[in-house]
Amino acid sequence: MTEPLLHLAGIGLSFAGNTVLQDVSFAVQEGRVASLIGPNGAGKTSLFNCITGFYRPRAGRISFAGQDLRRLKPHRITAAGIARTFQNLRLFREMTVLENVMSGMHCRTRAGAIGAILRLASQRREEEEIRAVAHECLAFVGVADERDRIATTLPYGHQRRVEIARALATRPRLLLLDEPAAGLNGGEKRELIGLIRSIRDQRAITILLIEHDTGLVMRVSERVSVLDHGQMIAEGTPREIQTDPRVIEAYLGSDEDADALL
Amino acid sequence: MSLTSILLHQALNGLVLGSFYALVALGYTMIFGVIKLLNFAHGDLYMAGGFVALLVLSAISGIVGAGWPGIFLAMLLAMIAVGCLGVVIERIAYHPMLGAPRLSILITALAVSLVLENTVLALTNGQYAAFQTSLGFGGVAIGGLFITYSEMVLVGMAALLMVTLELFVTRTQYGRAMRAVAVDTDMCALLGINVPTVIGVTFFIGSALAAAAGTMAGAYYGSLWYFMGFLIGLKAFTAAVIGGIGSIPGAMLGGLVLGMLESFGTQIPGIGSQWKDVFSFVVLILVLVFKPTGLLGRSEQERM
Amino acid sequence: MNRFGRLAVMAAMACAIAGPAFAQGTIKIGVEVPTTGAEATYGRDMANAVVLAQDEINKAGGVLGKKLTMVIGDDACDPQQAVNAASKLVSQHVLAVVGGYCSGATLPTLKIYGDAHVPFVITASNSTKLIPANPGNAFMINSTGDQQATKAVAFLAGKGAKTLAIVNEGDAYSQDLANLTRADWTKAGHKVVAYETASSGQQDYSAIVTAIRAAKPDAVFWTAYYADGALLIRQLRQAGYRGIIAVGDGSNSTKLFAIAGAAAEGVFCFTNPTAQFLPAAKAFIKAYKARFGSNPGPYAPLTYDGMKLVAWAMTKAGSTASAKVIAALKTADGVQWLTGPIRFTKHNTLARSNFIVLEDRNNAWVRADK
Amino acid sequence: MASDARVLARLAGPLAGFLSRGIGRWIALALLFAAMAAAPFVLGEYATVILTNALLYVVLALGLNVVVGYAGLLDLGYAAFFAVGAYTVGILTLRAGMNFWLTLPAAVAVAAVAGVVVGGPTLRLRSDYLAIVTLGFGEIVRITARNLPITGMASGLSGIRQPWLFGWHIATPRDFYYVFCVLATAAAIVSARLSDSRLGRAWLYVRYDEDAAEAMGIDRVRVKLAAYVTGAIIGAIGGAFFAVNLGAISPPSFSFSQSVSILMAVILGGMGKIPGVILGAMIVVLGPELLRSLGEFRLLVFAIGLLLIMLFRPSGLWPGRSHAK
Repeated sequence: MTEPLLHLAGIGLSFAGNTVLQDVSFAVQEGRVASLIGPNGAGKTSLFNCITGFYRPRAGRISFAGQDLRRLKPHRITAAGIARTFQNLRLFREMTVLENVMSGMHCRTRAGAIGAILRLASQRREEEEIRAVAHECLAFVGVADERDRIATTLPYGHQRRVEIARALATRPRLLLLDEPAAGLNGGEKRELIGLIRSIRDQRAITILLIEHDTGLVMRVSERVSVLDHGQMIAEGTPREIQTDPRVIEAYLGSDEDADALL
Repeated sequence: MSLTSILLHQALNGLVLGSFYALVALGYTMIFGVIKLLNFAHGDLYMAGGFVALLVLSAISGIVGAGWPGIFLAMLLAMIAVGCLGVVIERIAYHPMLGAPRLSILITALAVSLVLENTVLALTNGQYAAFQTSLGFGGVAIGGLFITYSEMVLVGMAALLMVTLELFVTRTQYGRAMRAVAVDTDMCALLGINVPTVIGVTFFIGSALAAAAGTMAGAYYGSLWYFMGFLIGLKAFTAAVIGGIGSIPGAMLGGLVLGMLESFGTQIPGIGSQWKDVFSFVVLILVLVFKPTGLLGRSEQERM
Repeated sequence: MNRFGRLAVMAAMACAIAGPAFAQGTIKIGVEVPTTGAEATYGRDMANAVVLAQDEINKAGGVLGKKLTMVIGDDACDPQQAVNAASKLVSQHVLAVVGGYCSGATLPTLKIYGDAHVPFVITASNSTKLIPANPGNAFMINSTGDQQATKAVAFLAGKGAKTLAIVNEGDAYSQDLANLTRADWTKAGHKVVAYETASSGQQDYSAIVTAIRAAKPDAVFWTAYYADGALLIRQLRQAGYRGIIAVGDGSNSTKLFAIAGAAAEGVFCFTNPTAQFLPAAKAFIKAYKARFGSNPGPYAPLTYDGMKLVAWAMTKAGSTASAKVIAALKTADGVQWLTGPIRFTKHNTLARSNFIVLEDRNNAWVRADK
Repeated sequence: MASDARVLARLAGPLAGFLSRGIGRWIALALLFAAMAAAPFVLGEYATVILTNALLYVVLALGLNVVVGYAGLLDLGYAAFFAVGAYTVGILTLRAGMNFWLTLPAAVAVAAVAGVVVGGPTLRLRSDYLAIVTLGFGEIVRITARNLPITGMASGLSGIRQPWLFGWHIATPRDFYYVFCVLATAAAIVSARLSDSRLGRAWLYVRYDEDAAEAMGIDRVRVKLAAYVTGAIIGAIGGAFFAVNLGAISPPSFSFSQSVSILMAVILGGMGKIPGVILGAMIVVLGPELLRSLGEFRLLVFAIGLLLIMLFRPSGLWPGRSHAK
């Protein structure tokens, strides 16, 4: 096996004495669509926050493409090639869809105050590039027509797409999607599966998603990991996971999730 | 004066000054807690409290005299009147703006402050008013330290008000509701807590405390001025932040710390009264750099 | 850019400014004093004195056959406001300006009157910082801070004081006086054992009081204004300080007694002569009382003289042309004014010290230096 | 005042729409510049002085707007940078005899360094804590200026000489009026260009959602520092010209109240919106001045007007971003 793109080893995280993550180890191979599932409160989003630098784990190692991420700030991790979306939409208020997506290009460009004030040629060229990339990302996720609307006034499903476009604009190697299907209807979910596949296939971006809709998880992912009470309890292909007794046990704790799984 | 006696006196000075700062800082911090507003008009309520008490006292001093009983009575009435004023200000000026950008409410608070100051300016012609009482300069000497009766009453009164407040906040339904609103307003509304009432009660108490401080300051120092709330408002804000804004024990501690910093700063060679404010602010900045939420402030772990 | 707001405002201002046109047959005098803010009492008192002088002059036939009129510019004791007020006076074509109370506010106006060649008789402001900033058209008829410092040092030393604590308020006037006094006191071979700076409006002076008591000075000199000075005096006495307490001319107010009460007993005050101590001012006090219903304040006599001096200079020059009036002012001498004879040094400052010393006896000022 | 505010607000909406369209914009700009050029001749010297003061406020408010309006950082000590610029020029021209134009870069450099020194360790603080730090910094600068001999202590520095520019002695109020017209225009252009740039957008991202911005690869501390330093530099340039215009500077001009007035200008008109900020600056300076005839009541009337404006237009007088319909 080749060296995994993302590798977590022995991650531990606690808040005010409460253990949130305990000795979590986990790897994502390049080019995969991998999923992270688990009951509510299992620590999935906390794990995302550890990977993206928002939380500082008290123990363990995180490496990405051979680079140690642990001491890096979130913006450096993004620059290193990991982009994310948020569980509850975090689009920039009062800004247009296009402006939202342009934010992704920030870490790939460099013009500063002087360039802006003097409107230097290099700055203008860069602005055009930012716009072009943002357009392209919007077109890719299929909401290019709405680029001049205020992002937060869009229908929910479209806002999700804008978030994905914004993440794509950072030109990531690994994309973390935090419950991308939450709040979507059946049709939108199907489109989302197509989108996830095309991101991986056409843009060669590895994908790790957290998702509650296990049906979607099973259809789209090649590897599934299960987190429960801060511990990794199972890892394998969707088929292996569906039959793993520990997973079923974990999900029986909450009825609706168990129904979803079976 | 021996060095010990000097230090003891400065500690006493810091305690008295700190008590005033703490009383005003409490209102700052409570109001910040419930509506996340830096109420810049708060110092002016201290001023208003002083003037109301002076009016009351001059009306009743013929009957009860201008000693402590009269002052307490005047203080009580001033607390009620200014408490109501605080509630009215909240209803008229802040309540309609709760959905607006936070900085807009801040400017509204500044406007309220200007209105209060200039109203009193117009009423008093900008003149200083003498707050005449029959309090003497008597006191007791303990070791090298001379404490006046006024100082004792003052610090005792401040302590009493703070203990009462602490009891109110921890033992009563409104107090608990107040703390709950400070943590999560939306959740409280969902749980059926009458948030506007809680905010009103908070404004009443915060303003009343400022009025109590204003009355005591007037009686103790002997003069009132329309602009007297400005400086103490600034200091109380500083005190509240040193202690951790939003934290009630923090405001008390912050007030005392600031009072001590100023009185000892005045005495320290090389700092002195000229640089004491710089000294306090430098300490404040250092506190915040190393403890970004103040001495007793909750450290907030952001939820994503 | 805000296209609309500015145009609207300009239009509004055009209306506001096109007020009374320059009236033929009158001489317009500007009066720059604070009529709002904390110092408004002094400012209004000074303006009253100008009214009195103006009426007397007009009753006696005016100046050069023309009546005097006055227009007040409120400087609110603030530098920026003062600049605005001075510009407004200049734009109203005043032929001379009297007034000037807060030195800090007067300072930036010197250039404005200088550029406009308007003679400016400064009747209260007396910081020495005004002297080098004077373009030549300003005349200070109150004695300056250095003269007050000299007087203070001589008087306090005469009372047997060897060690001195000086407290100022960190503003231009009180810090200037404090520094001048410190220099003079040290030069006289004595020691300044404490030099403190309070913040304006700080009510609690206890830390400063303790610091002063620790330094055991024979005398304490407060160089700033009465309202805060009264609090310092009270707290000094309350803490048991028994030495001499003296205050500067900014604290010459009976409000000092109202706030400090019995604690002010025996406090000395260095001041320019107030009306009640001027032998020539009996009629002035009577007229002032009749007209305004109160006693004239500390700067009323000087400001009254300021207005009279302008009228005298115009008469002497036989013209209202600024160069001639300024030349005439320079020659002012030999006339006995309410506050005494006025003659100027080559820096246009009063050639004599007019400071007297008062003492609080039962909450009333009495002369202490005679 | 209240009805004024409403009328202004009602007129400003369609007006802003008209003015943002091609030809209307150019006509309006031409009219504006013509009016600005003609103002001193039409209105006289007093109005010129007041307008100069208002233009200074426009510069300062636009500078503070970068910090508050764009980056969303509450700054209660902005007058400190204004002071840094004024005192640098004052000290270098008076004590070292330097030419004003050579002191300008020095003022900019000192302000930038001050911005980094203060902002560096404190910009990671949440807004309310940052507010008190900036307030403290403002007071530290003012008190230091009051205490040090080199800054002239409480009396400040006077006799700062007016500069020459290619044989033009900038001396009269009218000269300074035109200088400040140029400065205000430049500040507006700089603001507009910054807001429509990578950095300007980054400020907004950080202001609206720090975490999301960070997740998009934006270094929020660095971006905030850039805003802070940009604001500091604009404030210092305003201060530098303030010093040569008045010829005398002293600590009261750099008080907390001054910082608050500038902040008021930013928020009153509508922070983040350049025309709004300019309108706010005009109101803050011209309001009390136009009310002069009310005597001691003028500040009371002004304050009530302010309160009403905020109550009826909580987001400021100028309407929101043009595409935010």
